[in-house]
Order: sequence, then C-alpha cells, then structure tokens
Amino acid sequence: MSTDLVEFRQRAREWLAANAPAGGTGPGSVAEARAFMAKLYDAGFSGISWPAEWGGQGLGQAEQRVFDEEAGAYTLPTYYFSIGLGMCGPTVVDLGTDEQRRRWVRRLLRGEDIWCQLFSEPNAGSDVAALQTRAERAGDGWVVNGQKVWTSVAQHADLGLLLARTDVDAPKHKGLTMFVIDMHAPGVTVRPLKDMSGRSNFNEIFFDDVHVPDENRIGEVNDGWRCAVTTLLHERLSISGGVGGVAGGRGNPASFEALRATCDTADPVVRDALVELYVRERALELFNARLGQETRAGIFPGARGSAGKLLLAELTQFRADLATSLAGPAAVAWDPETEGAGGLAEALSVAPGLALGGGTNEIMRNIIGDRVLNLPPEPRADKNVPFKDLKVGTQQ
Amino acid sequence: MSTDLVEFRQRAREWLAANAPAGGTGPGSVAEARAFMAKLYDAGFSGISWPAEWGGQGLGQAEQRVFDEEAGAYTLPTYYFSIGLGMCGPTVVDLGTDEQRRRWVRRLLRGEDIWCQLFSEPNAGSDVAALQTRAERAGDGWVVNGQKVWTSVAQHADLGLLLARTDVDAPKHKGLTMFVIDMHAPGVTVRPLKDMSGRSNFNEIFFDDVHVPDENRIGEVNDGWRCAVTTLLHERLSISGGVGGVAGGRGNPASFEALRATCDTADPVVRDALVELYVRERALELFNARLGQETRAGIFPGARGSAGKLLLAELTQFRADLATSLAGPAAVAWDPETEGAGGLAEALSVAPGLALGGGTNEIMRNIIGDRVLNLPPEPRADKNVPFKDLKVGTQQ
Amino acid sequence: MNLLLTPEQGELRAAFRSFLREAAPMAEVRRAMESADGYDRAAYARLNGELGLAGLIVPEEHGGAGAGFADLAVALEETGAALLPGPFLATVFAAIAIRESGDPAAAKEHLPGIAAGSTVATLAPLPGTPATVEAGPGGALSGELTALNGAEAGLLVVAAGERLYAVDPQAGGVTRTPLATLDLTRRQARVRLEAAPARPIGTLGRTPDLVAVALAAEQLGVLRRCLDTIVAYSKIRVTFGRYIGSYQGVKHKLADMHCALEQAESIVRYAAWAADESPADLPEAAALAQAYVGPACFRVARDHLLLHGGIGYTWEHDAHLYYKRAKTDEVLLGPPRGHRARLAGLLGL
Amino acid sequence: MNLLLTPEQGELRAAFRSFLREAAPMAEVRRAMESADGYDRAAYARLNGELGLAGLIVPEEHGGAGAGFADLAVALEETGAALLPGPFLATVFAAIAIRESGDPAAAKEHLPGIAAGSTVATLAPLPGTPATVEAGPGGALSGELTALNGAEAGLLVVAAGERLYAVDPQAGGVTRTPLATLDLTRRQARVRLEAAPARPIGTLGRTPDLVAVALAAEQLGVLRRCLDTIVAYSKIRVTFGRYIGSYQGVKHKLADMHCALEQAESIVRYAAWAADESPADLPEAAALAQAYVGPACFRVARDHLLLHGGIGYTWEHDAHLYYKRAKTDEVLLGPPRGHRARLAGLLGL
Repeated sequence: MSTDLVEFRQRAREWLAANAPAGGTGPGSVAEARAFMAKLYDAGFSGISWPAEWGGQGLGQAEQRVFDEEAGAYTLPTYYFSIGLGMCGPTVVDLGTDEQRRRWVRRLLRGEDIWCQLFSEPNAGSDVAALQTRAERAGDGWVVNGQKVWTSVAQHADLGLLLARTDVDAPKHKGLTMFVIDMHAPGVTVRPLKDMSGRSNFNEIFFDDVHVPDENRIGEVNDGWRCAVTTLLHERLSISGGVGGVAGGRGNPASFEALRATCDTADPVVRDALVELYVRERALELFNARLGQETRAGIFPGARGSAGKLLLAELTQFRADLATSLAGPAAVAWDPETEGAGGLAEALSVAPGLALGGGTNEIMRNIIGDRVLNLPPEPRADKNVPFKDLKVGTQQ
Repeated sequence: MSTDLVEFRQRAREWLAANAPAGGTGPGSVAEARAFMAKLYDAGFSGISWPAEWGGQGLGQAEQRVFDEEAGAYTLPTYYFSIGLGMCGPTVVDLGTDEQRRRWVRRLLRGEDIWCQLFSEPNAGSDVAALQTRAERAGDGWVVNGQKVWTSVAQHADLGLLLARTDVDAPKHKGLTMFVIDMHAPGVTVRPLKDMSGRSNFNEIFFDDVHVPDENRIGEVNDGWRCAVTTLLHERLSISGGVGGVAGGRGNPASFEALRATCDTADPVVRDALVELYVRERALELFNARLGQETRAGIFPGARGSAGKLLLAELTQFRADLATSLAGPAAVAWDPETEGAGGLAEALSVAPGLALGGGTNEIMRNIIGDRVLNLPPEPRADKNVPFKDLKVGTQQ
Repeated sequence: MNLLLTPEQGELRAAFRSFLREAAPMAEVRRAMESADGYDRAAYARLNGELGLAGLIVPEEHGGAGAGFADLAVALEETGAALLPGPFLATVFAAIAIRESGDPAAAKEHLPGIAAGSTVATLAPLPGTPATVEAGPGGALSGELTALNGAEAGLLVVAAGERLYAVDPQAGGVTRTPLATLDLTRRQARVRLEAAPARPIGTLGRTPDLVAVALAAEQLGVLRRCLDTIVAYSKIRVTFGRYIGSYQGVKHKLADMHCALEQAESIVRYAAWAADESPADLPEAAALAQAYVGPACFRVARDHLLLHGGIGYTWEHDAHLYYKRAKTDEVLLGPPRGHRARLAGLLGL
Repeated sequence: MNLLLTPEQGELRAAFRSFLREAAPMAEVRRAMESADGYDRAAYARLNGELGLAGLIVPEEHGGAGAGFADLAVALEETGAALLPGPFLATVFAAIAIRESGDPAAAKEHLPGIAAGSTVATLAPLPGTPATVEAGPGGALSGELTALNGAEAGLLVVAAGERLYAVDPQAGGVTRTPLATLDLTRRQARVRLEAAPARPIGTLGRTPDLVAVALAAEQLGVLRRCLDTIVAYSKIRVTFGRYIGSYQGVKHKLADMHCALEQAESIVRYAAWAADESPADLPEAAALAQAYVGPACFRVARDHLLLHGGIGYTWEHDAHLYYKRAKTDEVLLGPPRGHRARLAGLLGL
C-alpha cells in the first residue's frame, strides 16, 4: 500500500476514534445524523471518491475502501443518508447537469438533504420498467400522478429520485424519464408500510398532481431507463459492499460467532452444522475482501458485485433457517421480558428482506448469467410493444 | 383387495417360484430371454393388461401391479424386451391399425421380436422434435437416411420404432412421421456407444437408403409428433415404475442398506447423513407405492409420474455423491482383484445416466410445471417456423 | 398399507374445507390473532358443533366420533391449510394423551368435555422439548414448562417422565405467563408449577409418536396451501411481459415444491395408517414423518414467500403467517435433528 | 492479506495455459491415460525443462525457482484445468514434505533431482487417509499404504506418524500393485512395505496443511475449466429453437456455479497467502480450503456434466474425466467430514 494510503488510514482512524459515537447500533435521530454528516464533511471524509468540483474530496476508491475498513469498527449514524450516498448522489454526479450537481451534491454530502429513491411500484418490482406512475407536461414543468412502494427513509426525505412514465405509446423502456422531486411538495403523501417482521422500514408514496419543474429532470425526456440502470448498478454495489458485513452486523444472534456460544456444541451433528455455516460465512467474507482489493487496485467489479448480493441474501436466509432449527422450540416462543430472547425469530422474519430488496435472487442470477457469463438473453416479449398495450402487474 | 386379485397373486407367486430363474441379476442371453418370454406368455403373464384381441390377457392395471409386486422378488430375464413392452408395443396398441396390431403385438409378447426405439439424435435430445433423419417417398414406400443415438438393445433388435422427418417445409412438430423399421434391413448399421462408465448399453444407428414399406407407417403422414408423445408418456411411466425400485436394485453398494453395513456408524455425523439418505429413499418409495395404489384404484398418474422419474434421478445422484464422500479414498482407488471393490465408483459413474436418459431433470420439471401444475408455457420460437429455417443442434 | 383416502374421507375433507373457507378465511384469522382471546370462540364452537372437530378422535363411548388417525389427518390438513387459530391442535394432543394413557377414569372424566368442545386442553411439555417437571410427595408437581395455548387451556395434561397427570390450571400452584411467539396464529404460555395439585392418569405410551403424526398432517396442509397459493399467483403475476410461472426460474422451483408435496402426502398417509393399523411400524413412521415433513413444509413455505416477490415481505400479505407457522411447527417437537436421531436409533444405526 | 495475483503471476498463468493448450490438449490427455506409462514423458520433460514445473517450489539452492504457494497455486490451477496426467501433483507433495521436514541432508539429496525433473516422487500415505506404517528395529518400515503415482515414483516419501522416511521403491521389501481408479488421468498404487530399508528425514511439520492448499489450487483449476466449458457450450447448443444458456433453468444454475467459483478462488488465494506469509492462519485456511473447495469443485463438475445433456454421458466426451477427477480430489485427503472436523477443532467448537 502506498504511503499516502497509510497516512490516510491513520488520519481516518484518529478522527473516528475522536468523533464516532461510541456503542451506537441503531440509526439514531435525524438531527444527530445531519450533525454527524456535517462534521464528517468538514473533516474531509464525506464523498471521499466524489469529484472535488461538486463538493467531494476528489480521492480514489482506494481511500474510500480504507475509510470503510476503519469505519467498520463503528456504527456511524449515516443510515438516513445511505440511499442518497449509495444511489441518488452517484446518479446525479454521473448524469446530472453541472447546475444540478452544484445544487444537490454538496448539500447531500454535508447532510443537508436526505434522499430517497422512487422506482418500485406495486406492479413493477423486479420489472422496474413496467412502472405506471405518470409524469405529464404542464406548462414549464411536469405533473406527477401515481404510487411508489418499498421506499426506505421516505418519511424523512427532502428529495426523491423519481422514475416516471412520460410516453405510454413508446415501448416500456423508452417512455420513462427521471426527475428529482421535492418530497415536501403539495400532493406527496408518505405512508409507512409494515413488513413481515412488524417493522416499518419502508413506505408507500402517493403522488397526486405533484408539480415538478423541468430543471429537476435528470437526463433527456424518455431516456430515464438508461439513467435508472446507472442508479441500480450503484444500488447493488452498495448492498453487497454493505456495512453490516457478512456476519450481519454485531450482535446478529444467527451468526456463527453468536451460535457457537448458544448452541450445544457437544453434539457432533450441531458442530458439523456450525462448521458449514462458518465455511459459508468465510467464503463470502473472503470473496468480498477480494472484490475490495480489486477495487483498490482499480479493477471495478461491475456486475460481479451481484454475486455478492445473491450470496449474502442466500447466506442470510440459510443462517436464519439453520439457527432456528438448531435452537428448536426456544427460538419460536419466548418470554418477552427476557432481553434478546426473540432474536432468532426476528432474524428469521427479516431474512427474506435481503432476497427481495434490491433485486430478487432470480434477478441477480439473470444479471450474473447475462452480464458476467455473457449468456444469451431470454427472448423478450415486452421490448417493442407500446406500453399501453402491454400486460403488467397482476392479472388474468 | 378383491378375491380375484388375491387368487391372481397366488397364481403368479406359484408360477414365479416354479419358473423364474433363481439368483439372476444380469440380462442373461438373448436366447434365454426369448424362451422365458414364451413361457411367460403361455402362462398368461405377458401383456397382462393388454387387449386380448391382439394377444394380451385383457386384464387390468391392478393385475399388472400385482404381478410386478410378486416379480419384484426376482430379476426376470426380460431386459431385452423392456423397450418393446414399455414403449413400442403400447404405441402400436394405441395407434396402430388392426393389421399392424395383428402383425406385431403377439410376437412381441411371446418374445419373438426384440424392439428398440429410434427417436433421439445427436442434435435432438431433449428437443426430440428437432430431429433431422429424413424419410422420403420412394415408390410405394419410403427411403430413410440419417442417424439415431442413445438406442438401448438396438444391437439385438428385430424391429425399431422410428421417428423421421417427412416434410422440412412444415414447422418442426408438423413434419414428422412414425414408422416401424426392420433392423435387419440393408442399410441399417448399429454401432455400440460407450458411456462414461465404460459400458456399451447404448448404440448409434445409421440409416443409409433404408427402404421402409408404407404399411409400416404408424399413424398419418406428418402426424408423427402426436404418436411420439404417446410413446414418450409410456417411456416415463416405465422408468419411474422401473423394476430396480428406489434402492436401485439388490446389491447397489450406494443404497442405505448397503452403506449402513460399510460405513462407520459410530460417527454421529455419518449416522446423520445415513438417516438423510434413508428419509429420501423412504419418501420416494412411499410416493411410488401411493402412485401404485392409485393405479390399482383406477386413477392414472399421467404426468405426475414425471415427479417419480425426477426424484429417482436426483436420489440416484445424491446417493452416489454421498456414498463416495462417506467412503473416502477407498471409493476412488481399489485393488481390481478384490470383488466388489469398485462398486461405489461404478455407482458414481452410472448415476448421471438416469438424469439424462428419458428426459433430463430440466425437462421433467417443465413437464411437472406445465402438465401437473398447469403453469403458463414458455413462449416458443420454434413452433411456427419451417423446419429448414430453424436453428437446431450445436452452432454459433 | 393404505395410502389413499377413502371416499368418506374425501367427503370429510370437502366438508372441512368449505366450512373453513366460509368461517375462517384469512381476514378472520387475522382478526382472531389480534383479538384478546387469540381465536374466534364462536367459529370454534361451530366447528366443534357442526363438524365435531374436537371430538373427532374421542371414542364414541365418551361422546366423540371415534375416528382414527387417517380421518384426523384429513381434518388437521384443513385446519393447517387455513391456519385456523385457537387450541384445536393442543386439545387434540391432550385427547391423544388421555386416550393412550390407558386410564379409563381419566378418559371418562375429561374426554366428554373435549368432545363437546367445552374443555380446552393442552399437553405439556411436548415430546422432544425440554422441561423440568417433577412429581413431589403426594403427587404434586413442580417445574416449568411451555404449553401450546397454555393460557387458554382449562385442562393441563402434564407429562413428568413417562407419567401423565391432569392439572387444573385454576387451582393453586399454577402460574401462567403468555409468551411472545413467532407464529402469530397460535399462542403459547410458560407454565410454572409450584407443588401444583395433580391427578395421575396413566402413562405416555404411544403418545409421542401419535402427536408427531398429527403434527405432520397439519404441516402437510400448510405445505399444500402454500404451494397452491404460489402456483395460483404465478399464473396471474406478470413481469417482463410474461406470467412469472412461465419462467423456468419459477417453474422449476414450483416443480420441486410439488415433488415435496407428493412425498410429504405419501408419508403422512403412511404414518396415519401405521397409527391406526400397524403399531409395529408406528415409531419409524412417526419419526420419518417429522424428519421429512417438518423441514419440507418450511422450505415450501419459505420459497412460496420468496417467489411472491416484494409483496410477500409485507405484513398485509399472508405469506409470512404461513412461513412463521411452518418454522414453528418444524421445531414444535424439538429440533429436527432430534427426529433424525430417533430414526437412527430405530434403524439400529 | 493479499488475494490478488501479481502481474508476474498473471504472466506465469498465461505461460502455463498456452503451453498446456499446445502440449497437453485433451486428445493428448486421452492418449496418455491409455498408454502404458499413464502419462506423456516427453511432454512432462518439456514442462519441467521449459517451464520449470517440478522445480517451482524447490529452493534455489537446490536448483529450483524457490517460489511460494501463491505461484504454485497458479501452476496447479492450470495443470488441474488441463487434467494433466502424470506425477506432477505427487511430486509436488513429496517436495513440500522434504522442504518442510527441516532435514537439510534430505533436501540436498532429493530436491535437485525433483527440480531437474529426473526424480518422480510421491508422499504416502496422504494426510487424512488410513495406513498402517510402522518403523521397526533399525528403522526399516513395514505396512501398507496407497500412493498417488506410486508405481511410477522413483522416491517414496513415507510418513509413519509424524516421522518422515525416504524409501527407494527399487530396494528390497517394497511391493507395488497398480490400483484401479475412478480418475483415469492419474494413477494410484498399493505399496506394501515389508521391513523396507528407509532413511529418516525429519518430521511432517506443516506438510498436511500445505498439501491441502496445493490440492485446493488444483481443484480450483478443475472447477474453473468445468464452468468455462459448460458456459461456452450453453452459448452454442440449441434446444427448442433457443440457445440453452438463454433458459433460466440453465442460466441460474450457471450463475450459482459462478458464485462457487468466485468464492473458491478467494479461498485458494487466501490459503496460498497464509501458506507463504501467515503461519498462524495456515491451519484454518487449509482446512477451510478443503472443506469448501473440494465439494464445490465436485458439484460444479457434476452439474457441468449434467447440463451437457446426453453427450456428457458418453465416454468420448471429456465431461466425465473432470467429474471423476473432481470426486477423486474431493476425497484424496480423506472424506470431506474430516476437513470439517479439523476446522471444528481449530475453531474450538
């Protein structure tokens, strides 16, 4: 490693030791998060690899990796900004006009704007391009109507990266446009969506005649699909390189480290099952580490990152299934007064989330097949038909 | 069970005790097999459920099941007739003219004709309808040119059930015709095909201007695909209801019964693995038994039988993988002088055969999905294109 | 060995199915699970009254239908498929234990109330699960155990080793604490016994095996409903311009799930037959049923949830209720490795 | 921790790959495996001469290249991918053992011959496999063991417990019997020692771990070649009017195989790094490598065969040669559960 990186690491380590909140595990309050981001920015650790021109630090992926490695020892209160930093911001940097970059990038990096991503709809999950939310010309700008779903942090968001249909006569991929929408604008309603674990990490968003100025359009009219592909690529990378790591974060009761303490390791069959889990965790950890080293060396993982996302989703489900099966009845009925007693049930209830958010396992396999192995594509029936004539969603 | 069946079972049991060769395990000689079939026929146990009019016994599936159950205690020398009895004969009974049924059915049941089935080609495996062997009009009859492959017992066969292309301008499924071909005719060459276990259970067949009279045509010209579907249905049923049973025949060194004797069952991890194998064997055995009871009760399993074929193929592979892994180095290197020492290696080498013959696992899953669960079909690109314009086989 | 339903059993199934479709659709299940009782007492009373659910396996002399496990399995498949909330399975377990205890006085005392639907009972601890119950001097019981529907039960059938006891939870020495549960449609409670008065009622006998068979029947119902649901959805949900069931990625998974169903059903029929007709086969059949059907049911429930896509992850969708029931059932009689270990023992490995 | 190849290692890989493509294509492999020797001595001599194969990890002072395991792994991946017949792996194992034995005299005596390619050697019994070797009075060895390329070897490095011995198979007291093998591309022999003269050469040391790392590198090569082959085939084979690689039934399986490759490669790089740089990590890395890579390699080889359809079942197709090598390698150092058990021990479970 170069001397610069060694120095950078040292500086990051010291700053984190002095400034990272001790013992944090949850997202904390929005106000704390905004304040922390501002401090992070002022210290030069926000947007490390983003262009200096728009507010970033202008350093490389290598520095970002180094910082992430050092930050791995903490839980930084940056949750509310994860969508903005992981997906929306990079899209603006890649595809926005200079004017747009100036408006939004620095504010994001300084914690002034919380962003959410508005792509998925009830009838457009895996098949994002089947979305039905309309944006229609109205004077200088656009009027948006429709519904989005699966939107993290929307209840706190200031801005949203919206994908909407602007031409129903064009084939599905060719009638979409991307906008930045003000989440505080009249006509925007955010409703929390309860997931199967009973928590409300996601929201439904309803748009009722919401006005969006044309200067908030990203890219050309009807070129939104190309823009969205950029965003989704950033999304997958940010999930597979996610902060929790392969073990699923400190205190995950279904991880190998937790199970070895709670399971009956005198039973050779249990021991063998735990070794299997250990092997899978290590295999994915080492793969992630190798991708990280490649990134530092300037090799961009691209679609190969989808393998990391798929493997993490499968490991998470395997681990939750295994942990509950090993623990037996105690995993599924517990005294609510006993701290941490419901941990394995919780792990089982959230496990499917990783396989369903950010692209299902089937979509990940398609991406690996198509873009890593270059296999022939599936014939597509939906590519050259006007959207209004196309079957979408749930129907007979 | 009705009194008739009880009596029938008693009669079968006695006849088998008196006439089935003791201790047979292999196919034996062709001459012995012919002689045994003749005795079986004379005793009224050949073609039990086949129509009496054409030489069968005119009884029900229930009687056939009862006989099969009793015969399960023996290895009858009927191997050479298995294709004829399982697939070709039933096709002639279902689809032949009365004249054809008279010519061929009784001779088959009496062991006078050995049949083989001539569908698969190097470029038409899973996709049988992509076959390229041509039959062209020549005077009163037809002239056949082409190549078939994967043909069991062809080296001994008197007759073959042939599927050939009679119209290259029609779509692939609409230009095929079925024939019965004389395997002793000039221009027919049979060449043994060595499989990965080193054995030659299959053959390649070459047709070089072979004349086939029109009276040997089964069904209408260009209606061969419908005929073939009938044959393939019989094929799958005869595999999943096969004689070896779930345990893979007596003396299969990879079966649970064999492994419990050869593995270190003091090791709890080994014991757990053996239980897993036991559970899978029992699950499939009981499913087969239930299908058998349904058949006796007059409920025809139809495409559900494909589940039995798929499960047996998967179990066979799982078992061979497991057995060799449990046995360790001794499974893969052995003294050729020690009797039975190479058994697990042999089991591993033949295991893929069941997953590849009679329809791959993928084809079985398609059948279960399409015909049992009635799922929507895959869109097909090859249904309405003239065959000569279609991509088949292996190409860039 | 009989692995097929009789025509009468076919009718029984149809009757249960149509009753449950009407009386306990998923909207009602959700209402019930969020209610104070945790189940709909009115629907439950109708089930016991009109269909004789609770008395199905109670001998006729005690007011029941005197049915066997082949019939019981049909009923449990349907209550499982419907995720029927309430103490039906718990009461069945208790009825099995009393029937098997070989104690005529206990049968005469408790079974008529069960058959009439007026007694809610539970068996605890369940076979294969840990507990610390000991009989003290004078037969009073002390210890701690987990009981299915323990808070709702009017009769606790408590096992201390091989001995069974009837305990009145209203009497002294019994403290019940509702537990939090993964399965939201069936409650559990911690029961603490402190020198609780208890009446001995014979021994466990075949109860552990019979309970395993009964549970497997419920699991079969859960498995089948999950498969039916996702198959139906895959015929109406479109993605990339095609029904999702037309993609091999979905179709092949559904085919594998169907194979699991065929095998699970065969095993449950076999186990029910063994329970009714072949005592020598019962231990193997019961252990086999739990070793195969429990994990298979969970796998199918899990994949049915995953194949629904994002909608399957929502609270409003029913998929998670099946997923949670399937996991709970999988470990209800102890971890799956326990069933495999029992099988190993029975096979003499 | 370094998990990436250096540019030099990239060049080494390219050199091996192009040499093997030219000198040992599958047609040559088949010719060699059916020959009396079981391998092509001329090609082998060129490999040792032009590429310094046999001397790769022999220290420079003994005439080798003095390379580490990161380099060795690159070479073994390529010989594995090519299914190169002959005693390369066996000789590497023996060289590792001699290098690790801490016996300078033995190194000086045997390593130059190995580096020059003139000594074919083998290590037996392999770690994790059963054997009955005992040192008698005067250091003579007796017992029976199985040796990779045992019949071809001019030097047997025999382990009796922790002690290593050099045995000349041409000397008295050694009987060698060729064995039948599943893997047709690499032979094995039974070696019977009856008071065979043996010279002690130190102890096993880290040899079992290092041998496990070396084998995992070969397995990675087999795995990668199998995946490459079936991916290429799925782009040219048509069924039902479409390339088979366009079906999700095939595509998703290939994606899973790719995931296995990514993880296997990461583990092999880690294990090679540990062998070279981090003795404390080596035992865990070596056991992990065998626990993961062995079964993964077999699964990929098996699925690559199955996805070929009928053609993959023929003797003429090469798929079965990879399938058989993969299974043989999976159990070469004992059954996979042995590696898992060792890992359990290292983790203190």
